[in-house]
Amino acid sequence: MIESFGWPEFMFLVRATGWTLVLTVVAFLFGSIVGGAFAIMRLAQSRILRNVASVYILVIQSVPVLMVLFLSYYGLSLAGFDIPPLIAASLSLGIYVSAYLAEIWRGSIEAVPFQQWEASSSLAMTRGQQYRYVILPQALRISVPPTVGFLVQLVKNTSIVSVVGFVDLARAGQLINNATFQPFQVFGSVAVIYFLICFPLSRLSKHLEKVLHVGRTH
Amino acid sequence: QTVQDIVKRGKARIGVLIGAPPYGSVDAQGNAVGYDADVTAIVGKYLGVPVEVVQLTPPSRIPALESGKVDFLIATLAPTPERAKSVLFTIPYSIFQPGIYAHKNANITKWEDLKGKKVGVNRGSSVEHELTSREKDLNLQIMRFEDDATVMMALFTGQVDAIAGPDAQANAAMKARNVTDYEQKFIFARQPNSMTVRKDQTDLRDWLNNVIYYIKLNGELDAVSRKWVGSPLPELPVF
Amino acid sequence: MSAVHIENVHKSFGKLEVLKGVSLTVEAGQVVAIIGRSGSGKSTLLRCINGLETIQSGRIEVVGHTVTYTDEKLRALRKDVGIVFQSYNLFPHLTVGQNIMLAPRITKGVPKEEARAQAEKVLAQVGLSEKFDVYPDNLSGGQQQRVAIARSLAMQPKVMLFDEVTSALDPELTGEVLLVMEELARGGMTMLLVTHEMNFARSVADFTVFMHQGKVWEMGPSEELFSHPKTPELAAFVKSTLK
Amino acid sequence: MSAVHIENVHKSFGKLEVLKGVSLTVEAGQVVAIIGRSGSGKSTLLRCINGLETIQSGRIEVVGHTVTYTDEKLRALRKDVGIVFQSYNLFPHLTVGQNIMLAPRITKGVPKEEARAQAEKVLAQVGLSEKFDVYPDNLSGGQQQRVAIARSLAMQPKVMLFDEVTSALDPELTGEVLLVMEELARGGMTMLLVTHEMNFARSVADFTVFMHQGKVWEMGPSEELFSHPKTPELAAFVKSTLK
Amino acid sequence: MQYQFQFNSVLAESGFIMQGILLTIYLSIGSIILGSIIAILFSALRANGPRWVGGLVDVYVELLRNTPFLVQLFIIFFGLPSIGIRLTADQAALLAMTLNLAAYSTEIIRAGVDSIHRSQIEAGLSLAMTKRQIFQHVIIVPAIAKVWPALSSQFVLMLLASSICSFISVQELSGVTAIIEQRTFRSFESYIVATLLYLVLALTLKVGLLGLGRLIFPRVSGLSRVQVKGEAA
Ligand SMILES: Nc1ncnc2c1ncn2[C@@H]1O[C@H](COP(=O)(O)OP(=O)(O)OP(=O)(O)O)[C@@H](O)[C@H]1O
Ligand SMILES: Nc1ncnc2c1ncn2[C@@H]1O[C@H](COP(=O)(O)OP(=O)(O)OP(=O)(O)O)[C@@H](O)[C@H]1O
Ligand SMILES: [Mg+2]
Ligand SMILES: [Mg+2]
Repeated sequence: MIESFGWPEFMFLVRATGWTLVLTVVAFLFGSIVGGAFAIMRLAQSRILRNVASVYILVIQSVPVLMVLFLSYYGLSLAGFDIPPLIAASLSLGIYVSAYLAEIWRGSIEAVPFQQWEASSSLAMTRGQQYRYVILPQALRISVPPTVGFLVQLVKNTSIVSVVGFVDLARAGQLINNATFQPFQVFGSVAVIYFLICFPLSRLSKHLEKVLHVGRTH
Repeated sequence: QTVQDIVKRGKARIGVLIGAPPYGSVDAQGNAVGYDADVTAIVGKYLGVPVEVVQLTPPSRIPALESGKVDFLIATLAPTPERAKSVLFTIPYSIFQPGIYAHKNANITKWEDLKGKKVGVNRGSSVEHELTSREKDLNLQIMRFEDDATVMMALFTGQVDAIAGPDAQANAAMKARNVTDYEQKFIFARQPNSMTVRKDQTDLRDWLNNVIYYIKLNGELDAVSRKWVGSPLPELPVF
Repeated sequence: MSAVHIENVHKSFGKLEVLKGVSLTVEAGQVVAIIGRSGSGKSTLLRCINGLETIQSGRIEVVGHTVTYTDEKLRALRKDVGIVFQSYNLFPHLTVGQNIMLAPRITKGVPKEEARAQAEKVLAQVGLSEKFDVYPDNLSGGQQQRVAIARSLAMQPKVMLFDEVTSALDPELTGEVLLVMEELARGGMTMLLVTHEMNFARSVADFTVFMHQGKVWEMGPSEELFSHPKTPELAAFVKSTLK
Repeated sequence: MSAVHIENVHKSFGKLEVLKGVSLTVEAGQVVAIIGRSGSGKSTLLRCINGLETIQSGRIEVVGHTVTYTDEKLRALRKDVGIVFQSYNLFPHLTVGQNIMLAPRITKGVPKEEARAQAEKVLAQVGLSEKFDVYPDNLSGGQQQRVAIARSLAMQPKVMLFDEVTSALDPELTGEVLLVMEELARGGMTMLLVTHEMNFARSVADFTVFMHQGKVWEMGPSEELFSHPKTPELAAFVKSTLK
Repeated sequence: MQYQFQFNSVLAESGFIMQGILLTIYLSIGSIILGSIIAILFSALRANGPRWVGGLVDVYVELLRNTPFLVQLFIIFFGLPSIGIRLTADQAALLAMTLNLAAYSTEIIRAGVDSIHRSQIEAGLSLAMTKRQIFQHVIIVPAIAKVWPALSSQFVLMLLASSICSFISVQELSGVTAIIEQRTFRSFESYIVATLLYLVLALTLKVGLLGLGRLIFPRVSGLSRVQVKGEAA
């Protein structure tokens, strides 16, 4: 049993950071795919698709992720769907991520001047071709900084996965503190590790913001 | 679900609480250790199948049980009548004595001395219920924290005047932090803890009762108590 | 067969009726200038011709295509009708060459080599051969506008529509673009152009159309129209803009 | 004492020398037009006059203020020198009235009632009395530009600088704005205006300055300058823009 | 698994839940108001103050945005007493939320301020305004109007993140439902009720902020929106 906060305990934190990173990456990838789909739906010509997407985004952004995870992991089990914790965590975080990315990306797509749509449709392109060759490449540039910015928040928000049994960085800190009662050393280390992950990402996002803003006309 | 079902499956999934030493904790490798973990190992031995120890947080204990993620809980839960409306409890397998802890200089020897004071407690515990029942009479300001470590932190930083908590945990905390100016003021109850099963697992509950009875007699439980609490197994009440 | 045939077209935005029964016929090879006050519906008319706006009634036929609002038909139409806007609208993430080659390659399946040769040709036509690999950002407004024209030309349209293509430009840069358009006119391209450059309309356009309050108010051979306006509205307009 | 006195001013952006020794004197009540090719330094010169750009050497004196780069001095200067830009730059979150009253109230401490009366007066001067409570969004470009002029006038400047105030406007809207400026000129305001409207320069400006390559290349009474350019550069410029 | 939902034991505590809701609202609205004020001050300092003050603001923003909220909460509640500042749990929660929200909002408002075109500043300068006057009268309102959607979602996120305050004994909505859950073991019922209540609160806040935006920024539609990076707590 852990007696005090020392090197092995610090390594425990570092190992737990692995889960934090894995879940961040998985949730982000999953969220990107779903979020991308919703971003496009949100801009679709069909009113029904647009409304479905807005309601989805609005609701997901308005409930605590912890609850989503909780109800999907334990609740679905009650209903007879037994999903492994990794899947439940990835799905819940991914759903959460998707709502935010959908919003960010919709904004980025809308930030492409509408004249670009007109110019490309005047050149006889199909809607798919317009997205593929004209709109998305431009939206991508616009979206990178806010997307990276969101990723920074995601790193910290993955801590909710402890409810399905993952010992991520935040949870590991809590466990060690429970055993050692040395909150300042333990949570100090936790904060430093988070900072070491998040700060470079924040910088990157700022850097991209600067770099990518050149190269836009009009 | 019966014991036979578990044996047939060839694996038992037992939920333990972690984050509440010395009953439930982890080692630096992240494995569950403590009183509950050792009892779990013994129960696994009598089941005769490998045990998957599922580590749980306080809010996920009951959902994990009810959703079938675990077969039963050995998770330091106090059998209160209100809770028993939702789940079934075995006879107790551990016990601790919740007491009031405060600064040495504080003149507290009985409940009345806490009048109007701020008292910290773990919000997930049955001790909290005990305090709440006296809240009105004593005009207590109860502060309910996330877990025992946070409760102790509140005491040590002076954010509460006193705390109510299990003796074993309070002692462990004071020892770990090497604090000498806090002490136990009085013990106000005995809190036995039970293993927990779902409403429909009466067969399993009976079998677990049997195991508890058995390991009380053969000294195995006493050894666990000596190892983690540091004292012989006290008399455990039964129902 | 006429290149553009517009018959009693009505177009409203919500309650605002912008085109109130416009009829106009342009023969192949003709150059027609459209002039008129701001808000008279000139841009809207051009945009209706290549289907960027939906009309409420009337009929538009362009080089054999009746304007119909299905994606298929619109794309077919737009392969034959080029349009150039005031605000260039180049694709900023593509080089000049890529801007020009993109549409022929993906909408007509022109092979890469051929598209390239074609792009070089139209770029030479607008006098910008050396800018093939440059990004639009690094071009002056006049150069960007010429690339936009080249991009349209690369689709080998039968009709070109120009909407005030010089009004965002300095007088000097304007010159460059007008030169290209004159060249095209001489080459026999059917062209409809909305313009504020009366002198240009006068010298290049075979016919000039004066739009007023959503209607073709007056039209005729350019020289005649300018020198002998029949309606008081046109007379006032000519006077105010030549001031 | 002259209203604006510029003496051998040099101004560089990094390595690029934009003003290469400009000298110019404008007497009170004079109207001076500045013309020249894009990039010749016209805007930069105007911006130097009210201290928006820092000069490297030379001296600028405006109605008794020597341009000095301390916040205090610059503010004092700017209370006497109004500038209007091509891009209006109205404050979008304020109504027309608030736009006009803001600066007098906060920089000169003019009481509310007085500021209001003053605002109504200048708004009437530009012919937009009825737009007092309207937001800039809801105005046409020409109207916005007139409000921008009114906003400057409300500071009761002794000198007004105009930088291509009509070049973002349609020919028709341009007319409105030029009218206001003519009115001001008649009222005796000292004005320096950068313009592409040669006809306007010709008819309103007492003197015209032709800038070329960062220098005052040629200057003189407007009519004379246009009809008898002395340098080949001005001759070419006049020709190209009057085309 | 046949699970019988029984909401009565949870709903029996509706008075207790109501207290939690009120505290959540109090903390959220309080931190939104205070956090916004601080954020505006910080933005002003960053825009006009001395360089080193701007640098301090940057450090503050980066420190708070890149560390977990829980740690910030602990430092305020458990750490400050060691330097003689003792706050109640509710005060500590309000302070932590305010400081956290201030950091995020400062960053969001920065994007808005940056998006104000230089020509607006020049117009102010030309009208003899001081830098401070320009910030106050010309820049800040359109800047906030432009980032209002991003600010609003940050506010909603803060509302949801207020649940973390239950760690230090704050009996806001999630704290209250956790207590009820532990007493009754009606876990699903407790959490479903909590989730729905959060949904209602968040949607109400969102709609309210939208309306507020329309009210204080009547021109908001006329101003083009700006993209804002990272908008989650
Ligand atoms: N998408 C639209 N929605 C609503 N009204 C529109 C739209 N496009 C144009 N209008 C209105 O239709 C009328 C005609 O516009 P149009 O752009 O065709 O005029 P124009 O003759 O091209 O004017 P300009 O010389 O200013 O370009 C105007 O009153 C304009 O406000
Ligand atoms: N802030 C700046 N930084 C660097 N270079 C600048 C800056 N402002 C202007 N320049 C350069 O200075 C030169 C003169 O610019 P200026 O705007 O004064 O020209 P202008 O005569 O007003 O031209 P135009 O008619 O196009 O407005 C140009 O080459 C321009 O690119
Ligand atoms: Mg038009
Ligand atoms: Mg200029």
